[in-house]
Amino acid sequence: MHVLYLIFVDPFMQMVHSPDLLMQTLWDGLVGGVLYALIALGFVLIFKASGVFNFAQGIMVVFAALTLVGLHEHGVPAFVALGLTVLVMLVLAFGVERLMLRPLVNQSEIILFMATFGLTYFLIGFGQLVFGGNPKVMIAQDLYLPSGAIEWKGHFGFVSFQKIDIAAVIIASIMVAVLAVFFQRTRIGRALRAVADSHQAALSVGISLEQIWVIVWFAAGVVALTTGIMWGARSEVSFSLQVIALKALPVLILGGFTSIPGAIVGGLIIGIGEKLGEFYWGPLLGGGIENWLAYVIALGFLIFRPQGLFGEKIIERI
Amino acid sequence: MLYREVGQYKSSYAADMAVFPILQDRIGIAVILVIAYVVFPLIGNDFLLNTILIPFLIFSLAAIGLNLLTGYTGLLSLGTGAFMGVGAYACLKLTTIFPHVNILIWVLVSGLFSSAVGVLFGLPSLRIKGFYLAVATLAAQFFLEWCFIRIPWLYNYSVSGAIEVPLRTFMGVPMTGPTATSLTRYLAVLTIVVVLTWVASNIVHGRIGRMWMSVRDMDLAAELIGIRLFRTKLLAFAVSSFYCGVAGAMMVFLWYGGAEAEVFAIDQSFLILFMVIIGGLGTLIGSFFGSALIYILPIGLRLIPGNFGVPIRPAAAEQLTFVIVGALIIVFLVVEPNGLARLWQIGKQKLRVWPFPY
Amino acid sequence: MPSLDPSVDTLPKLLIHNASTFGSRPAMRHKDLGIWQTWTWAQVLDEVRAFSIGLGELGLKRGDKFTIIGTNRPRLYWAMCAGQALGAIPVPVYADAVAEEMAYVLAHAEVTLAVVEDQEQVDKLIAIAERLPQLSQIVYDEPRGLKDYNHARLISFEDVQAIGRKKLASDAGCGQRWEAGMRAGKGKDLSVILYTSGTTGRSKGVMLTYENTIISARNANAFDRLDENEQVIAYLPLAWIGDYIFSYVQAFTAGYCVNCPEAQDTVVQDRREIGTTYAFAPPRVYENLLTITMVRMADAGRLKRKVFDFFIAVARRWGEKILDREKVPLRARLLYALGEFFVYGPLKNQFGLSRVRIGYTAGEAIGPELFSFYRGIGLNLKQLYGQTEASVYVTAQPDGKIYPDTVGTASPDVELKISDSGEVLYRSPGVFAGYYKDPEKTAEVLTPDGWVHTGDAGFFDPKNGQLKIIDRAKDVGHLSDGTVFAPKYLENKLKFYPNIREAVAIGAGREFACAMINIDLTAVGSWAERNNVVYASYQELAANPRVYDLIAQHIDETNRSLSEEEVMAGAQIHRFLILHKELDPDDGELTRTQKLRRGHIIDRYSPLVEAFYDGSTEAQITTEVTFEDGHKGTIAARVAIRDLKPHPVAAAKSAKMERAA
Amino acid sequence: MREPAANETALGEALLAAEDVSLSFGGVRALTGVSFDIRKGEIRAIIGPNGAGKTSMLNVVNGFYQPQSGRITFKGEVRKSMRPYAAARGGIARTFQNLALFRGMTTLDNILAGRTLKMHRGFFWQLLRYGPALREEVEHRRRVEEIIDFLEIAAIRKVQVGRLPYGLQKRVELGRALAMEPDLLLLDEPMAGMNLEEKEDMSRFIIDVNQQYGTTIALIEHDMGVVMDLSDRVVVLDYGRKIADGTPDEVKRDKDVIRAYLGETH
Repeated sequence: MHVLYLIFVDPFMQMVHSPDLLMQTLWDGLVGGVLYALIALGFVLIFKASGVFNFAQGIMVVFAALTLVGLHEHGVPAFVALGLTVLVMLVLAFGVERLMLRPLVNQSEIILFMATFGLTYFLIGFGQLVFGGNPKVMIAQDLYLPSGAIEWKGHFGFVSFQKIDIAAVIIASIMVAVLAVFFQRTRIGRALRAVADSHQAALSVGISLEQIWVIVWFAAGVVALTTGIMWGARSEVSFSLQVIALKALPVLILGGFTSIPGAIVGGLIIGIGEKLGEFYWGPLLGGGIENWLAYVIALGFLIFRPQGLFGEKIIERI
Repeated sequence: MLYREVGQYKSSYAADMAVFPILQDRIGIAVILVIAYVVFPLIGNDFLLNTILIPFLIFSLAAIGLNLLTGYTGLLSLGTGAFMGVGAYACLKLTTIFPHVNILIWVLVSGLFSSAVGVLFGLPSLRIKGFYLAVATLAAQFFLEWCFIRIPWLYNYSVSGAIEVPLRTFMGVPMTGPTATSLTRYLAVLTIVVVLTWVASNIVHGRIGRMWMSVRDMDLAAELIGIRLFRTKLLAFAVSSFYCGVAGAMMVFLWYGGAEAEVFAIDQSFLILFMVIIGGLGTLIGSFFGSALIYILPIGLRLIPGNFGVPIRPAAAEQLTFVIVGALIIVFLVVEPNGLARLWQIGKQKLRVWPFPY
Repeated sequence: MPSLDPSVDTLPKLLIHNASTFGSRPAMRHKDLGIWQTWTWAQVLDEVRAFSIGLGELGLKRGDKFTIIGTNRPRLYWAMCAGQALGAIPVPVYADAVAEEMAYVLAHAEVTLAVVEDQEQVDKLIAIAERLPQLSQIVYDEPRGLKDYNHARLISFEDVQAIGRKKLASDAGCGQRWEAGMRAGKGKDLSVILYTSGTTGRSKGVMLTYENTIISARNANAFDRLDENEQVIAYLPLAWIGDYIFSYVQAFTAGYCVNCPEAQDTVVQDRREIGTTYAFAPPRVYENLLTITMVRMADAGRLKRKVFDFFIAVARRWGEKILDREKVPLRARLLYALGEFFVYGPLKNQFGLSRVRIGYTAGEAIGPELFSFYRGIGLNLKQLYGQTEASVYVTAQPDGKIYPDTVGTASPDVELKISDSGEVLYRSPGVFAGYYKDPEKTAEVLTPDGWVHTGDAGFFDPKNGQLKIIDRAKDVGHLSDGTVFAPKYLENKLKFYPNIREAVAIGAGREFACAMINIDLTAVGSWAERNNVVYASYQELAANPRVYDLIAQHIDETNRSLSEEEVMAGAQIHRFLILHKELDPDDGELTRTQKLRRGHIIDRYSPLVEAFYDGSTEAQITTEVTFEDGHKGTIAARVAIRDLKPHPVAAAKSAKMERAA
Repeated sequence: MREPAANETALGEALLAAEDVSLSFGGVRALTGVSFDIRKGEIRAIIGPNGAGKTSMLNVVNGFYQPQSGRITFKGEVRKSMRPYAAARGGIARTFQNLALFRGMTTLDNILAGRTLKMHRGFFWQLLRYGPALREEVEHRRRVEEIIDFLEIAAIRKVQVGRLPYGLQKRVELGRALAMEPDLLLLDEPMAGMNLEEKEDMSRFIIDVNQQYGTTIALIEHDMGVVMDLSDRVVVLDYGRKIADGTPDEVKRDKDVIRAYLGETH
């Protein structure tokens, strides 16, 4: 009975008794979720346009952040380094298209998926070889990102909002808005949407498949860079981030592989869900359940709705 | 060129359906076995046995395990490392509780525990497939990893939180623990790998193998000829996890001699997956090729600069390995998506039809 | 004349003998349902006895004729023996014969029972049934598709055996009576009637006694030291004397194992699996293998092709000498050993010829180059000269005395002579008993003192004493200026080129020689692919000017080689054309054994022949053709004619044929 | 030369009966109240213009689709829904319009896979592939070889089916279905995309299967000539409804059928 009490009653009692802690947890979850959503977003971009399940999206986040910090360490001014990093992501997009996607065109999706594993390993090794393997500190000040915290005291208690987190949420929102405009309003954006439906349609708009691949990989690279800066500013820039980046996968399962709103909602659910779980139920299991909770949530979800939150039910034609 | 197949006729189905129907192949296998059992033990030093052959064999077995699931049944798994861990921890608990039973028996039995866990995490395959299933196996990976760290009972409450392999003897000869010689451990690993490879070959060449491949190639048609998809997939999870579990138990008991939970982290899963891909999905021999390439190549890379007097930091060598393995994976997928085994097959076919081109 | 031990003077008696001597050794194999099903001699006896008794129950009796129609399957061989055990005489018929031909032979032979392979043959027999009033039973091997047929006169092989087995089980004395009946057969009895299609006129039924074939086979076995360890593959038509002797009589006398392939198009693969030790094939088969080799090698990488060409050159230079155990330099020996590892061994392995101890080519003259090629890579290929009327063997080449342009010395027990007109005659224990129901024809060929006219012109080569065949005696003619014109000789020279499948030389009584060519679709097709020549059909490819260029080159080379030969130099080919269709047995242009029926062809294509000599550069031709399903149609074409410049004659210009003998 | 089966009129018992079957996908009606039966031993054709619901009907029969209403009686047992493997177990085999072979496996393995239901040796014998398990493999191999012989595909026995030309793949698929020794064989456009010679071969195989093994066959086919030659009875669907049912001659004269096919070119 006590166990049941601990699981089903006590956590909710705690929530009610100290709403400030609940608020704080929700906020932390929200910010984490936004970052998951950003990673998932980069992933969705690529999957939609080229059908590639890009396992390397997480490592691209680290790689972009590492490049930025590494360049700065070598004496490059912060905003120049930022520009150079964007350029690096463009080169990466070109490289991926030329050396990986083009030769593998018409291969099954599992082969392409495997190839992104290769890319992951390559980027891990290459990044470390060039910039060193030690964790680095994000150059937040140089990029004029705010630091410190806003504290909010109310009659219910005390909640602290890190300014960088607020900035992250704002920048992420802007990013999503820009992407949405890009997809809805521009010619290239419409072509990208067309290519998701049919490659022929894209060709009729006058954009080659190769160009589209470069564009989406570049877009995904810029998203990765943004994510990397935010995340790096919250903790540190190191390859241990890649494990966290894997959490984009359960996000995708919730949101569906092709839905941008799905990625955002999924990110928030996972982010908030795992923080709540860790904070209120984690101690029961000895803590650290954050590592797997996201997957279990996704798994449980899958069993009841295999097509994801926003996915359509696929009827198998025979 | 080397193949002379004149006069090799089959007068029974059993002979025709043999795994190696060509005489020259049977000779080749015999030669390999003689080298493995006689030549290597005679000439092998600790480095060869302990650093190259034992891990090569263990990784091969794990790769076979994953290949049964991914290559033969078409179910992608990213939880191999964790399933190996289940084998290792199960073996530790078994030999702790029953210290007098031969450790090699426990190595094999621990595979069964891994099987059970594999089946449990294979249950979602009822509803989901493809990449979605891969994520389900990731859940297994992280959940099990967490268990290995958070449940002290699993590692016998040792202070370090790591598995400490106790001394176990077989007919007076130390098999595990610090005093076991690399030769003893090599022979034990070799024998287990040879036997289990033979068993795997039996499975994939028989009814079960055909069922798995049917599910892989066209699940609708498989169902139509009376195959129950769910059961078949679960069986694949069970057998695959058994192999991974045994490989994991061997890894700790017959190679490392002790290990922390992070040995079974997601990186290990990826490494084995690479072996399977580069070796060739859906072939047993490919598992050996993949293991050789992915495991032995980096060792070679680390040795080469030293031998040529080029100074290279160990860390840089490690990073270079990542770069090379990553590039290799892409290059291989571009050149031959079906892996080394396919190249081997093409080469063999060329030898068979020599001097003709086809 | 040698005579036979009366206990083994017939084939059924030999079977009983073998069943007790070689009881558990394999007698027959058949690749069926994916594997080689094997029968030992004892099992074969069991099968044959059951079937034989069953046939007896169906009413087959001594002196009856029965036919065998089908491809090489154990049961059809057993059926021959089973009938012979009852004293009946098998009359095997070519399985690809059209109903018309079949009807003539079966009616002429008064066949009462037929053992056939499958539905296809049953259908043919049903179609001609009303012309065969004597045919009362059809036994089939393959039941597929026959289920709903009227079984009043139709029965399966298994059912006949079942009748036999039931009889054996129910009637204790039955087995003994059967054996006694079988023992009543004598060596002098008629054992088989083989209809030779012949190049002209109606088929003739060659009657052979047990003694004829058994002595002939025994001698051949001794000549080449064949014993029970040989493996042969049976793939030639059952109705052909060659197959009858090699796959049946020689196997029964030596006790060796006969292997039946899975299907006609898997023969090479099946031969390879079995690893035959004793091979027999008409030149066409060797030719095809070489063509396939060259076509496939053309697609090989440069390095591989270089290695191949180099070692083939080594083989051409030294191979035959090494095979004949002559002295060769050590360097050549080493090179040849390397070549054996890299090229010859694998090549023989691909064709399943690695274990062949003795390979014969017969039926037609073989191109010397072709012959040397195979000997060069270490295959002990030999020539033999034979006829149905001789139970095959007239001459054969002994080991170590092999020449590409002769057919060997007289086989054991054979006497040979050349008539004043240049025709080859022989006398031997294998000489046939006469043509069935045709004493007139018999008298034309068989002299009262036992000599047989072969109809072939030949002479003994003064260099080595071996027989050399020029052509059919009646075909050897002269050009209007008196130059010897041996059409077959020219045709064989042309056919050596892989691109030329068939050639018809014309010139008797005319002022110069001309040729009509059939290109080889495989070889020329592959050439076309490499040279970007587009074509949709045989006809289109044949009419292509670039193909004409290609063939002109071959004929020019042939002319050059002819110019160096004293006798033939005057008969160089002045004009040629490529026929718009492939010559086909169904149109009567070839015999069933793929020999040219020159007279018929010249009649059929007379507009083309005339065009040769009236100087036109093209001619219109319309021919009637028979399609596979038997219905007829016509095809018309304009065929181009090409001129060639003959080479200056090296030797005396007015050489006339020197009569040998 | 197919002589008319002597028992043509005696064909009695219905092997399968569909009664009032309706099926729709998200509002789109694929089948509306279709009823027909398949009698033991007959060759039954289902024809109709494109989109008439022919394939949907087959999918209902072998359990891929669950009809919203109506019922199916198979071998005297009424069923509302079943999974495809249950249909397989019950003796229904099937080939597909667009081929559903196991492309990575050889011809032999594909057909052997069709024997799965007939193989019973347990897991532990499979591990050894020795003794009973091997004997079982050999026994079924023999059976499969008979099918290979029957379909004249011996030469491609050990070729991966993905590399075979289309016509041969169709034959292998038929072989796999035959390996199940079905009571009812469903063929979805067995001759689609074939040339005349291949069609003739396939027709012969279908007739031989029907005669030699007594297998009941239901087939969908576009080539009207083939349908009229092969089948004993024909059911015609149009827009998911049955518009005619009877012998080929009856159906050919039917007004509705003529109307449905008017303008249709096949």
